[in-house]
Formats: sequence, structure tokens, C-alpha cells
Amino acid sequence: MPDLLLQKGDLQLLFDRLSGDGFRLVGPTVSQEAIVYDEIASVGDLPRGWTDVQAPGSYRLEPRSDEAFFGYVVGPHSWKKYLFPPLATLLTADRTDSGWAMHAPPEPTEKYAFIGVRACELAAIKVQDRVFLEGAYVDPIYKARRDRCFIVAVNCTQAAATCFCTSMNTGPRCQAGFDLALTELSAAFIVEAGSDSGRQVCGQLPLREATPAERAAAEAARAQAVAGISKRLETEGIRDLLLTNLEHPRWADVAARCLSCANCTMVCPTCFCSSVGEVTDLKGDHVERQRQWDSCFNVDFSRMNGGVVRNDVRSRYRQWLTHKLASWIDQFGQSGCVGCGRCITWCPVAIDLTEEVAALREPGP
Amino acid sequence: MTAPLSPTVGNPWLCHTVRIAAITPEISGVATYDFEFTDPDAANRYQFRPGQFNMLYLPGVGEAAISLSAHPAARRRWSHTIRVAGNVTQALAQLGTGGVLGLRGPFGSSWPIDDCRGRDVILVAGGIGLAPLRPVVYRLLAERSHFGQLTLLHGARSPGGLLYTREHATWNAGGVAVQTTVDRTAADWNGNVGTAVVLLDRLPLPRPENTVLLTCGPDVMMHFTARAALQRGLPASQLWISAERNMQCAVGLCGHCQLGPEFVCQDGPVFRYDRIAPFFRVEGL
Amino acid sequence: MSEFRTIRVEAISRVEGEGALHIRLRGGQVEQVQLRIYEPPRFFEALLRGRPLEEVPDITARICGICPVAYQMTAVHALEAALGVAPPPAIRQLRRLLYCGEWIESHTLHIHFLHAPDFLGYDSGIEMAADHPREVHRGLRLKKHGNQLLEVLGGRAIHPINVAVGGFHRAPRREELAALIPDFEWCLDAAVEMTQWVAGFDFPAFQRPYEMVALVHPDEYPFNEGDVASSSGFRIPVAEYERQFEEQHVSHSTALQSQQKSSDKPYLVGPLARMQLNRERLMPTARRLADEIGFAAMSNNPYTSIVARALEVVHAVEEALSILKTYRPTQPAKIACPHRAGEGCAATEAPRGLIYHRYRVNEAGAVEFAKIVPPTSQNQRQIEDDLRELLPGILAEPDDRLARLCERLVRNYDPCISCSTHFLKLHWDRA
Amino acid sequence: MSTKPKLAVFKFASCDGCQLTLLDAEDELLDIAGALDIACFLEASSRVVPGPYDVALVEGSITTPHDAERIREVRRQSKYLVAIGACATAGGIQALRNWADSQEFLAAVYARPDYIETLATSTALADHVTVDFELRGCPINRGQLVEVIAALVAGRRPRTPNHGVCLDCKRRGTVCISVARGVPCLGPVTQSGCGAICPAYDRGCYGCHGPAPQANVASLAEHWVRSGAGPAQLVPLLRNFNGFTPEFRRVSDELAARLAATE
Ligand SMILES: Cc1cc2nc3c(=O)[nH]c(=O)nc-3n(C[C@H](O)[C@H](O)[C@H](O)COP(=O)(O)OP(=O)(O)OC[C@H]3O[C@@H](n4cnc5c(N)ncnc54)[C@H](O)[C@@H]3O)c2cc1C
Ligand code: SF4
Ligand code: SF4
Ligand code: SF4
Repeated sequence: MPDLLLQKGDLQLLFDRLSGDGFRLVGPTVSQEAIVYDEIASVGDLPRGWTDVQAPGSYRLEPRSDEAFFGYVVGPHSWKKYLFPPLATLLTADRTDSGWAMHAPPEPTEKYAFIGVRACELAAIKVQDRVFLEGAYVDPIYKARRDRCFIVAVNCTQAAATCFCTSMNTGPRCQAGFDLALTELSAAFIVEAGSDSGRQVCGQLPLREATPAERAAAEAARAQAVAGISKRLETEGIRDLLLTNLEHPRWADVAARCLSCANCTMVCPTCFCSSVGEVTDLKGDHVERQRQWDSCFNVDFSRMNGGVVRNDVRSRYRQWLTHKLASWIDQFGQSGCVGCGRCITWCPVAIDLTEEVAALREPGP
Repeated sequence: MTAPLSPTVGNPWLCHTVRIAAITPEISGVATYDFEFTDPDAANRYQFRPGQFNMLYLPGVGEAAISLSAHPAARRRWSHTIRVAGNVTQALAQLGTGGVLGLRGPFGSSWPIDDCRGRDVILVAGGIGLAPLRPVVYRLLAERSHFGQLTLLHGARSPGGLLYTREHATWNAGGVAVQTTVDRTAADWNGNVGTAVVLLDRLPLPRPENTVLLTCGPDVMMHFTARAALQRGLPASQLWISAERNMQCAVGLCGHCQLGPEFVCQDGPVFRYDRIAPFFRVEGL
Repeated sequence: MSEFRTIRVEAISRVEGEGALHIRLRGGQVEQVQLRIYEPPRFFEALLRGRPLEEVPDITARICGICPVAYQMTAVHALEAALGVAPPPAIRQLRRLLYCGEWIESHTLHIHFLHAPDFLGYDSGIEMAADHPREVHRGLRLKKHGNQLLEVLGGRAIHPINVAVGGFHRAPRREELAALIPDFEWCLDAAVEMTQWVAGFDFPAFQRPYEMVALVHPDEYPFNEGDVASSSGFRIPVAEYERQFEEQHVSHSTALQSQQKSSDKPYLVGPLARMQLNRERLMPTARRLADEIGFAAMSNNPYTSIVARALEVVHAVEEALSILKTYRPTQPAKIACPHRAGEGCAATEAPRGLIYHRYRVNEAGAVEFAKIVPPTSQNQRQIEDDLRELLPGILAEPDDRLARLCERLVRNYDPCISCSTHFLKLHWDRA
Repeated sequence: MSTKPKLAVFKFASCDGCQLTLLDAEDELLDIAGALDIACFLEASSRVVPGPYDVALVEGSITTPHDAERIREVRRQSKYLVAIGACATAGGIQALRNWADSQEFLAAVYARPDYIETLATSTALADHVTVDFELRGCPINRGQLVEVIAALVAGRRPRTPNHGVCLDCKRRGTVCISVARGVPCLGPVTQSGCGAICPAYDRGCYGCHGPAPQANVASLAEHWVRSGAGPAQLVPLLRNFNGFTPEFRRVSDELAARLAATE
């Protein structure tokens, strides 16, 4: 299918089409002085005219000089909150005369269309697909949500100072894993379809084939993103580098700065750790088994009979970095990092994993 | 409305319900529980391999990973030997015979019994670590003629911590030489004093290259056991350990049990030593 | 020694905080009545000095967990006066809404757990629930919705986190408040029923010539604003409060007590005083109900304070509902409050009565001086005075019953003893 | 005699907010009263059953010689003693006196300071007696209190999470106020329990539940100083309801010393 052109004024028609097909739209909106993902009703909810300025430990929402809908990079939220909800009920148990009656929670009825998924985020969804769908066991909660979602990707036309998708081979160009992908030009979007459902939706929209000039403009816009990426993570031999340097002095150095607050793991679109807890009434007759996001940065995360395994910040930071960038490769055949830069921006004390890796490349004294 | 579940492998969070059929007190704070499935179909389907574990679920209290200590050929009733450690095990200890709880499993890797054929086998167990090795003992006894010299070295903190002592005579008679030792001696104790590693050091090893060692116990104990075995000439590929980590899902989805690149719940708990050694040795990993 | 009779209530129960009562009779005459507050000193006025003024609402909330909003509201108004700023009506309205939540919560707690058991003969609301399940469940639910309002608007019910000098840290979203409307509609009916229930209690015949003091406001039932007025007829701006009233250390007492400067006389603050001076400005349902149940314009019987409280719950629910229904988020939620050196005071109406704060701040935005007059210290002398009046008529009663009757009288005032910011050493009279 | 566990509630220097939390558990209160014998709870009941008690919930800090004695008596009377709230677990807001000249404090508030009998410090219960469980917060969280009671009734260890506020903040989808607006926030070093309300209401966390385990307060403070927040701003933030906990105290003292050196 050739590249198609959607006039900006017709973006709402795409939204209407998806709503008409029963999708609830979630996309970028401005809230709490950031661009966050939330349910949207119309193009009016998009962060038109806003952008983000990011640096290690800092994010600022700022107005843009133009009226771009998607003129920002990535914010504090990722799509995992819809696919792998921060809180989910796994099981309910009710006391009966003969013991317990246990039930799986009902499957969700809603289906979501994600609007504005970036290339690194497509990669992150793929990473979580590997974790939740492609192993020996399938997570029913993730699967029920993932099976039903429709993805409208957007190609980045700019980059933040914290982005390094080019190092991780995940972007900025959306290659696969979407139903539709848009590239924003000043007056229109170039639309690519990446799936049958995407092509079907295209068939119902007033699209025309893009001219070579328009295609070139899109190419140029996307190239700006590539040009804007300044951060780099050297991935050559990274698995062995990290796993053979488990006693490197740098771990103690970063531990002096790291707050072990878990922010990096919360904002990371691929981190998947969770804990299970019991929620009961006072009599304990009705019980819900709930799963919540958790993090390897929490002291109790590795608690077991006999004590806590990772009982200092050093071992916890080491767990995070080595898992993300090294042992993830053993476990899932790919890196756990997609280069989105969130953990750098949202670290309250500006720790930058690319700098930590660079330091680990230096031999210890 | 949600339909009552028929437990399947489809949703790894679903539980079977099991009833406590019998409780056998072992040592102080430890008892063996025999469970029966309330659903006969589930009972017919259920099988496990020595070394595997179940997640036992007490609604409102939580789940705990517990190894099967049953005979591997068991049908309809499966036993677990459980030490009171915290919330779940405590609440379980308060349930009597007939008590009903949830069970998911079996999960995890198993002891390499097939690799043991034709070889000498040493089992080294520390305290409750003997529980997951008991199914191995049963298998070795059942197929005694397929194995060489069989030894069980069992250590505990004190004489009161030695497990399954009432079975030791049968095991000895059946061809598994049981040696016990304690860290701290007591008035009526005239056996060995010291760790199981001391017993290992003293054990004659006629053909180390043809000996398999399986160990389960506290991390430090397994550590020194592995070191001693290597020094005695056992190849690292013939040492196996069973690791313990915090587990919440038991199916590789929650991240808690990672030990380096391994998920202890699915890649373990039983690991070949040469695979796990680079990580097992690192403190706080 | 036989001519002495000492009655002690070592710990008055079902009041907020802990206090003791000590009465000494000599030859059939009441010689001494002391309401003793043994809340250890917490030095709020001293520890506020040097703190950033923005922290004052958070810190003063901790004076009392039962009416933190009263402390927060009084503090922000006094500080805004010191800084010479005045938040716009939209913010005022949200502040009234927050106060509604606290009144509902605090009043229903007092009615069901502390006060009603006295009328119906129980030791506690929990025991009362066995025989009066409908009333207690209704009360619990009313209380819960009061707390929910505090939670939505204030972040949490005890020590809300959303109150700021200049307004609120964040204005609630419209849906957040709108979601409360159905429950508050239920609350209005429930509060009316509750009022009818308590109005039917048996009230001991006991009348006092109270000097009643409360804020008055031309168009509102008072929460945050108004002049200080009295049933004897004076009306002064809040800024003159300290000229009219003073806190004193009187020889027979152990705590700082407020009294009128000119006359040396005690006075009464709280729901009875507010009803007395502001009945005309109750919301329509509350006002109609007050007439229906015949709540006299001038109730000088302290036992009827439970009815006044119930009527104020009706009012608070009704006013909350009207705000919830028309609410649109205000932007900004907080006005700018640039630092400057200054001094300011404010009075508001805590559930248990008038509360007064005065602060001096410097140009760096730090507190230099703080004065806090909580409601209970103002009522304390009046309580002792009431007891002196009550005692001669009940002296024939055995000690334990006499003590209970006195305790019951004290509970009329809903005293919140932990809010006594000052405290003096006790001298136990073992006579 | 009932065989239900006997519960007592005691108060020391405090605002009553923590014990009020029990009465604020409107949905559970009557069930709690059914599961436990509320043997001594002056705020709610005139009925006082003498000790010993199975469980004591103790609110407030120790600030007078008399209270230092009384807490020992409470300990003797109680099988399982739970300290509830920042006053009881850290000395509370009134522990600010611990940095001050207590005589001067007295003189500032009272006309006759010689009448006041008080200690120079406000300290946590654990500084005086053995405490079996500490429930943090100023005030404590209602859900956590109900969990503690439910756990005690069921005979298990209460499940009150130990992690920092940030985790809850992110779970509820709040944008980090510190990163997105440069507002100093104690969330990263504060223990969870409140539900991360402050950042959700557009303000920084001020540490109601005290330091999280292994909190790296020094690194956070250093970061703010580098980003331009002065010790004058940070010292009061740390010296708050939980200011006297060792983690917050150490760093606030260092910052205060730095401030003094520059003055
Ligand atoms: C693969 C595998 C197999 C196992 N097999 C067996 C077996 O066969 N038999 C057996 O008895 N056990 C076995 N275990 C161990 C068992 O799973 C643990 O002992 C488990 O923790 C018991 O659960 P619990 O809820 O009773 O204890 P938990 O409540 O989890 O408590 C465990 C320990 O941690 C402490 N603790 C927990 N939380 C805290 C906290 N917040 N603060 C301070 N201390 C805390 C407790 O005091 C206690 O010492 C196995 C574990 C694994 C991983
Ligand atoms: S590790 Fe950091 S950069 Fe990598 S995917 Fe996670 S948040 Fe993004
Ligand atoms: S172990 Fe840490 S890095 Fe790995 S998925 Fe879990 S939280 Fe993320
Ligand atoms: S900890 Fe806070 S809420 Fe609790 S009693 Fe003390 S001041 Fe009140």
C-alpha cells in the first residue's frame, strides 16, 4: 500500500472511525504540567502547540511556535499502564461451607485505541509481549488487553536530549507493530498502514496518495529526529561487560547517588515486576488477590525467609542495570532497554544509565 | 457473572483447591501435610518430578512456595513438609485435617535423576532442605540397582532439626547410606558434630568423575558443599543445587526470583552448578 | 476532714482529648470546681517561630486531629491578612465546602459517639448500636460522607494536605466533586431524620443566662468570616478580638482560660451561640426544620446543644450540596502571596466554636510571632460556671452518680482538649 | 467474660488524630467492635475495663516526667504494644523542641514558665519501652490501621509496605512534581502509607510517614542544593512531623550547620 495523505482537519474522522468501531481512545493530553496518556474524546484533547524539554532529572512543558499535534517526545507515562495495569485483580476467593470458591475476574470489556505511539514504545510493547505472551506461561491480564488494542503510531520528528533509540535500534522510525503510523507535516499527516485492520480503517477515511514532494517532506521531518539524537549507549559486548563486572567500584559510586526510589522502573515501558497481595474484608470471607506494579529497588522485593537478598542500594541498582541491559538478553533474546530515556529524565537526582554504562567500561582502579 | 473455574494451565493464577488429608508432625515447627485434590479430574492429571514445588495459597493470608516431598509415584495424595516461617506457613499450621486451601503447580525444574544412572550419588541436605530431596531418595530406593554408591549427608543445627529420622533406618536398609551431623551438640547426642560439608570432606569418593552431587539447604551451606565437591574432583557439571528466592508468581512473570539471568521459579529451583556458579557466588545478586 | 467531699473524674471520657474534673465541696457548699486539662504542652506557638509561613496550615492542623480544618482555615486567613491579600469568591466557596465536611464529620461523631449515649443511657456509641442500629448506621454513614468530602477536597480527612495560604494547592476536578452529589442527597434526608431523632430526647431542665459569642455575617451562616458578636449586643471586627477577650491564669484553675476583659465574665462559644446569633442565615431546609422542631431562638439549655449540632449538620449538608451542584474548577486555585512584613489575625467557626489566630511575619516569609486561641479554652470557664450551678441541686446523689452527671454536663460542650495549646502544671488537691 | 482479645487505646502528647482514625473507619468500626473487646478507649467509651490488655494502640510522644512513667505502666499492662503515628514513632511535630532551648520555648508560650512541668525533649515510645509494632504516619492511614487490627485478630504479621512514596505516586499515574516542576519533594525518601496524596494535589511530599528504609536523604538534599534550593528551605522541610528520626535529623543537622557557617 502506498503512503497516503490525511488532511489535519480530517484527523477527527480517524478518531470517529475508531470510536465507531468500539475503541476507547487513549492518547496524549496535557495534565499536571506534562504530556500524559489519558482517555481522549476528540482532537481537541491533544497537546496541540505544546512540547517538552527534557534533561536528566528535568522535564518542562513548553509552548511551541507552531500548532503541531504531536510535537513532543515521550512523557512520564507509557502504554504499559493500559496493557499491564498498575493494579489488577488476579483472583477472588469466597469462603463457602466446604472451603473456598475461587474465581478469575471477568475479562475486560473495553478495547483501546492507542493514539501517538512512538517507535521506542512499539519496541517496548514488543519487549513486554515477549515477557507476558511468548514464554512458557501467558499472563491472562496482559493478553486480554493486548489482543484488543489498536495502535496508531506517530513517527518522531524531534528528539529529546535524553533519547537514545538509535543506539538500541528501536527508532525513531516506526517499522512494525502498528496498525497505522502517522508522520506529521505542517498541514497533513502521511499515513502508513501496518496491518489488515489498519488498511481497513484507511479504506474508510478520505485519504489520497501522497505526492513525492509530500513523501520527501515526511522523510525530512523524520530525519530531524535522527539528527536531534545526541545521547548514545554503546551496546557492543554489553551483556558480558555488565555480567563480568559485578564487583566494579562504580556500583558503589552510583549507590551513593541513587535514592532507590523506583521511579526509573515505574516509568520504564518495559519493566514488568509486580507483587501480589491479599485484600480482604475484616472477617476474611471475601478475598481479592491483587497484583500491583513493584520494583527491584524496594527492600522487601527480595525478602525471603532468612533475610533480604539485595539489602543495599548498590545491589539493587546493579540488579536493575544488569537485568535491563544484560540478563534480559539471556532471558528474552533482546535488550530490556528501548532507549526512550524516561529513566534518565524522571530520576529525581538525574542518574543517567548511559553514563553509568560508560563508567563501567572503564576498568576499576 | 464469572463462571467457576475449572483449573487449567491456561491461566497461571488459577488455583486448584486441596484438602488436608493428614498431618504428620516431624520436628519442632515442621510437619508433613498430605493434600488431596477436591476435584478428581485435577487429581488424575496431577504429576510432578522430584525437586519441583507448588504454590500453596491461603486466601487472605498469601502464597508460599513449597517443594513436594512426596513419593514421585504418588497418586491422589501428595505430601509437603513445611516449616513455620511466617504468615502463610503459620496460618497453615493452624488449619487442621480437612482444612481447604489453594494450590498451583507443579512448577520449576527437577533433579537430574536420569543423569544419576550408573553413577554414585551424594545428596547433601541442610535442615528443611531435605524435603525436596526426599522424592529423590524414594526414586533411588525404588530403582536401587540402576545406581552406584548412594549417600545422604544430612546436617541440622541441632539434633532436634534432623528430618525424617524415623525413615533413616529403612533408607539405610534399602541402600542409601544416611549420615547425620549437627552444628550444636546436645546431651543425648553421640553422633557427628560439624556441618554436612565436614561429612563430605571425610566421605570416600572412589570415582569422583562418575559421581553426582545434589544439594539443598541454606545458600552458604550449598556454597561450601560445592566448593568441597569441586576440590574432591567432582566436575561442576555433576553438581546440582536447589536455590530459594522470593517468589510471587512462580511462572516467570513477576520478576522477584531473579538470580542473575535465571528465574529461579522456572529455570530452577534446581540448577546445574556450572550454569549458576558465576551468579550464585556474588553476594546480594 | 469529714466536712470535705471531693469528687474526681480522673479522665473524662467521650470528649476529644483527655481532661479531668476536680470538685471540692466543703460543708455542703461548692468550694472549688476545676476542669483540668492534662494534655502535655506541645508549644505550637513557639515552634512556629522561624518557620516558613506556607507551612503554618500544615503545622497548626496538628494541634487537633478532630478539627484540623478549623486550624488551617484560621491560619490561612490570618496569614492572608498579614500579607494583605484576599482570595477571590471561588476560593472562599471551596473553603466553605471544606468546612462543611469538617462540621459534618465532627458533629456526627459528637452526636452519635459522645453525646447521644448520655441521653439514651449507654457507655458508648458502639454499645448503643446494638439497640439503635438504624440510628448508629445512619450516623456512621453521614460521618463517612463528611470525611469523603474532606478527602476529595483536602486529600485526606485528618490533616488535609490541600489547604494553602492563598487558596488550595489544586482545585478539585468537577467530576470528583460531582461524584459526591448522590450521597449528599441521601445525607440531607438522613440529617433531617437525625435532627428529629435528637430533638425527641429528654433534656434535663437547666437554663443559664449565657453570654453567647459567635461570628456573624450579613449573608452567610458563619464559617470563615464575619464580625465577632455577642448575645448581649456588642459587635466588633475580628481585629479587636484581643481587646475584648483575654486569656487568663486564674488562681483556682490550672489552664489558661478566656474571659471578657471588661466584665471578667465567662462566655459561651459553639453551636448554641451560632444558632442564637445566625439562625436567620441557615439554609432553607435547616431553617424550616429548626422552626418545625421548635428550636427556640434562644436556647439557654446546654443539653440542647446536640440539637443545634444536628441542625448545623443539616445546614452543612445543604450548603455542601448547593456548592457541589454548581462547582466549576477555579483557575488559579491559589492566588500569589508575595512575602512582606506584616501582622494579621482571623477568627473562624470550628465545630466547637470560635477560634482565633494572630501571626506576625517578616519580609523573608518566616513567622515571627503566633497566638492561637482555640474554642475549648474559651468555653472552659463557662463549663466550670455551669458545674457550679448544677452541683447544689444534685449534691444528694452518691459520688459516682454525681461524677457522671458532671461529666455529662461537660460533654455538652464537645470539648476538644487536645486543642488546648497552653497548659499549666497541676496541683492535685488531696483534701 | 468475653474471650475476644482486649484492645486498649492510650494517648500521650498528640492531637488525637491517630486514635480518631479508628472512629473514622466507619465501614469497619462495628465489625472491629465485634471482633475485639474495646476495653479502654476514652475518646469513644466511658466503659473502662482494667488491664492487662492483649493489644494496646498508643498515640503520642513522651514529653513529661509523668508520661515517661505512665508509658512503662502501659507497657506492663499490654501484651502487644502498637505505636500509632509520628508522635509515637518519632516524637511528632512537638519534637521540634528537641532542637530548641526548652526554657526559651516555655517563656515564649507561658506567662509563668515555672508552672510548667515538661521534659526538654519529645521522644518516641521506643525510646522508653519495647514497642512491638510501629504504624507510621501523621496521621496514620485508616486502611493500614484496619489491616493492623485485622492481622492481630487473625494472628498474623500486618502487611504495611516498606517502600517509598514514589512507587505509589507512579502507580496512581501522578506526574513527578519534582522533575516536572522543580518542587522539592520528600517522596523518594519517605515511606509509603498515605497513598501518595500530596503530589496528586500538586504539592511536594512533606514526609508524614517518615523515612523509607535505607533512605538516601543526603543524596536527595545534595541534588536540591545543586539545583538551587538553599538549606534555609530544606531544613524546615526535613524538620517536620518526623524530623527527629535519625535519617532526617542527620541531614537536616548537616544542612543547618552549613547554613550557620555561611551566616
Ligand atoms: C522453590 C522453593 C521451595 C521451598 N520449599 C519449601 C519447603 O518444602 N518447605 C518449607 O517449609 N519451605 C519451603 N520454602 C520456603 C518457603 O517458601 C518460605 O519459608 C516462605 O517464605 C514461607 O512463607 P510464609 O508466608 O509463611 O512466610 P513469610 O511471611 O513470607 O515470612 C518469611 C520470613 O520472612 C520474614 N519476613 C517477611 N516479611 C517481613 C517483613 N516485612 N519484615 C521482617 N521480616 C519479614 C518472616 O519473619 C519470616 O522469617 C521453599 C521456597 C522456595 C522458593
Ligand atoms: S531503561 Fe530507561 S531508557 Fe531504557 S527503556 Fe527503560 S526507561 Fe527507557
Ligand atoms: S528486576 Fe528490576 S529491572 Fe528487572 S523488570 Fe524487575 S523492576 Fe525492572
Ligand atoms: S502523629 Fe500526627 S496525627 Fe497522630 S497524634 Fe501525632 S500529631 Fe496527631
